[in-house]
Amino acid sequence: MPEHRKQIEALVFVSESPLRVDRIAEILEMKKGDVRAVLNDLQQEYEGADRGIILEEVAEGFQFRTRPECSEAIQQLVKSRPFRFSRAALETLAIIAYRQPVTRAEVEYLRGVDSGGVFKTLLEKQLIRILGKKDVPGRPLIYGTSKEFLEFFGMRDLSALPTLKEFSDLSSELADAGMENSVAVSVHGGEGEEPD
Amino acid sequence: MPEHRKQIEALVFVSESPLRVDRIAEILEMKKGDVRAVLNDLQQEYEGADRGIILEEVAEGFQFRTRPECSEAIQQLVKSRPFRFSRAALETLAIIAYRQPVTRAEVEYLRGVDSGGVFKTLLEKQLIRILGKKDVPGRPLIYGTSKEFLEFFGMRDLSALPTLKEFSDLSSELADAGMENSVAVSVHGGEGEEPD
Amino acid sequence: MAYEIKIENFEGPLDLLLHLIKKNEMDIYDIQVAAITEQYLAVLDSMKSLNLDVAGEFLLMAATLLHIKSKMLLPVHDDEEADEEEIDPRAELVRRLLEYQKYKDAGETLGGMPCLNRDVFARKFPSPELVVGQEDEEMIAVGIFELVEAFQRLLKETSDPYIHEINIEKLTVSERINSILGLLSGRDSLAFMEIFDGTPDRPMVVVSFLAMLELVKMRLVRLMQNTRCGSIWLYPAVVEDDLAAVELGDDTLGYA
Repeated sequence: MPEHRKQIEALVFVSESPLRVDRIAEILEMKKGDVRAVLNDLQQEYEGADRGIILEEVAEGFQFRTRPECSEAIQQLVKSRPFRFSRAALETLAIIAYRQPVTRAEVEYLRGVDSGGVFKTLLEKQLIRILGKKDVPGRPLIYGTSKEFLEFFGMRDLSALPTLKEFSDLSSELADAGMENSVAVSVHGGEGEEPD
Repeated sequence: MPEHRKQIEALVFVSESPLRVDRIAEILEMKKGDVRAVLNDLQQEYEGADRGIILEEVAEGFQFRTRPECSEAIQQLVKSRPFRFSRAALETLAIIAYRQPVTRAEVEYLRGVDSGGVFKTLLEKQLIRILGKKDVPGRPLIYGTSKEFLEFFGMRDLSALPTLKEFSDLSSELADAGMENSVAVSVHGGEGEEPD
Repeated sequence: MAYEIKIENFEGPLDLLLHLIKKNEMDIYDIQVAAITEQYLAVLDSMKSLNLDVAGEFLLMAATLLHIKSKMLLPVHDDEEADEEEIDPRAELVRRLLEYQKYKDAGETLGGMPCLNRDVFARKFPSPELVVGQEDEEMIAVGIFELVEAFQRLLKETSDPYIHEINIEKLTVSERINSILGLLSGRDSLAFMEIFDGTPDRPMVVVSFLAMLELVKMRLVRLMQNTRCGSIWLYPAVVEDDLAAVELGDDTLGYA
């Protein structure tokens, strides 16, 4: 029975880059030859069965990959991936949420960078919408958040957005009441009065 | 022979977060029931064999994860110190999980202590989230657990929370902090002698 | 029997009280308030003697205990019985203690569950199969908290308040155009942030930005970005004399 089979499989699985035999041997305090034997065994097992993943040996070590015939499905997955926020998108959305109705120039003024691309993405994702045109020279478009924005963040309406003050109140307490500190050393006296 | 078995395995494997049955069904143009059947089948196969990885249903999706008995080896590989919970954090998290949607004041009343710092940390770790504001005077923020919470504790959904024990008397099994050293890191070394 | 109590091991007054009641093997529904109060206060005293700050919550509970104790000492008047059933002054405290115990237990159960990145691990990096055509910008999961945090961070970084001021006449776009051209002369490229000395104020950034756009319009510079929201680079569009043309990638912005 090969030793540490499970551990070796798990190690290769969680490793972001191909995992070298000697690294595994070091961690599990095994002989390199034994590690390689287990890996070859695993490799055959994955190869033989009708699996979607295979264990591959590349120049730098061992790595799990998906089988080539699954690539089409994976491409579909990439395409249908839910929208994930970049920091820029989050920043822009935050400004629009709090400052609406707002023009793009105003957002860019606050962010200090061109935000055209981000606006486009947010519009495409329907998180923001054009509210109209501002009555100033140039008649720039003004933007606000959409119904989808509320849904995305699970808010009933915009008033559910915490004010900055509420947020600061929460933040300021971190300074003296960290997670690792026990409560006995914190000096806050506030006790909730709300019965349930 | 189940259809698209390989593809389903590959899709779950490459996904960064737990993959939902309906997304797989959409990508492969299959019925949700059929997808689930394949997944359950795969799940059993991984579970039964002497494998280092298992297929788990978490946060309303499927994800490959390593087996708990491999954790020691992996910790050596990734070298990241895992996030450690203080008792305060666990208590707070439990209250939020079972009583959501809940306000901070409600949690503090139950715990008997100010919990602002713990809330902030839990928010930063994305284990809890702001759900909105309560419709009572003062409109306090209300909180609930997040998808990350489910992922973190490996639960499919909130119904997978362990049943809350109702106590009609004092429990003798509960670890008693005063005698047995607790999870919480004590900041001060002080100790009290109790007169009898 | 005297043994140590580490006050900081208690999550709060309810936790401490639970411990004292259990230790004394009292019936939760028949707490001997006088005895418990005495022990509770003794623990608090020992904290003070060690110069530990006693949290407000602990003091508040002490007051509550003393209040209950005094109520229990009051003689029961016969005439009060008729109106309502005598409410045990301890009832609310007992209810809170039992409720607290319930969540303390639940917290311990949670803590004992296998958790991600401690007991079990998933692949938390994008598979190589997935990264085709992905922007290499950091992607983040967001909720309301992250949204507010982003806004607050932004406001902190912005030195002056969000007010349009009109006192920027001194700072003209044409002046900025000239100074940018000056900086760019003899160089292959210039980062947008390089055109400032130190930390620029808002009007300065805006005027510089306008100047930059003007330069693009005049086809004197080209702008490039590595990532969509990465830093902006300025390249001379017309290279002086016989210097080789600057290599421009496909990701040149559509400005030029």
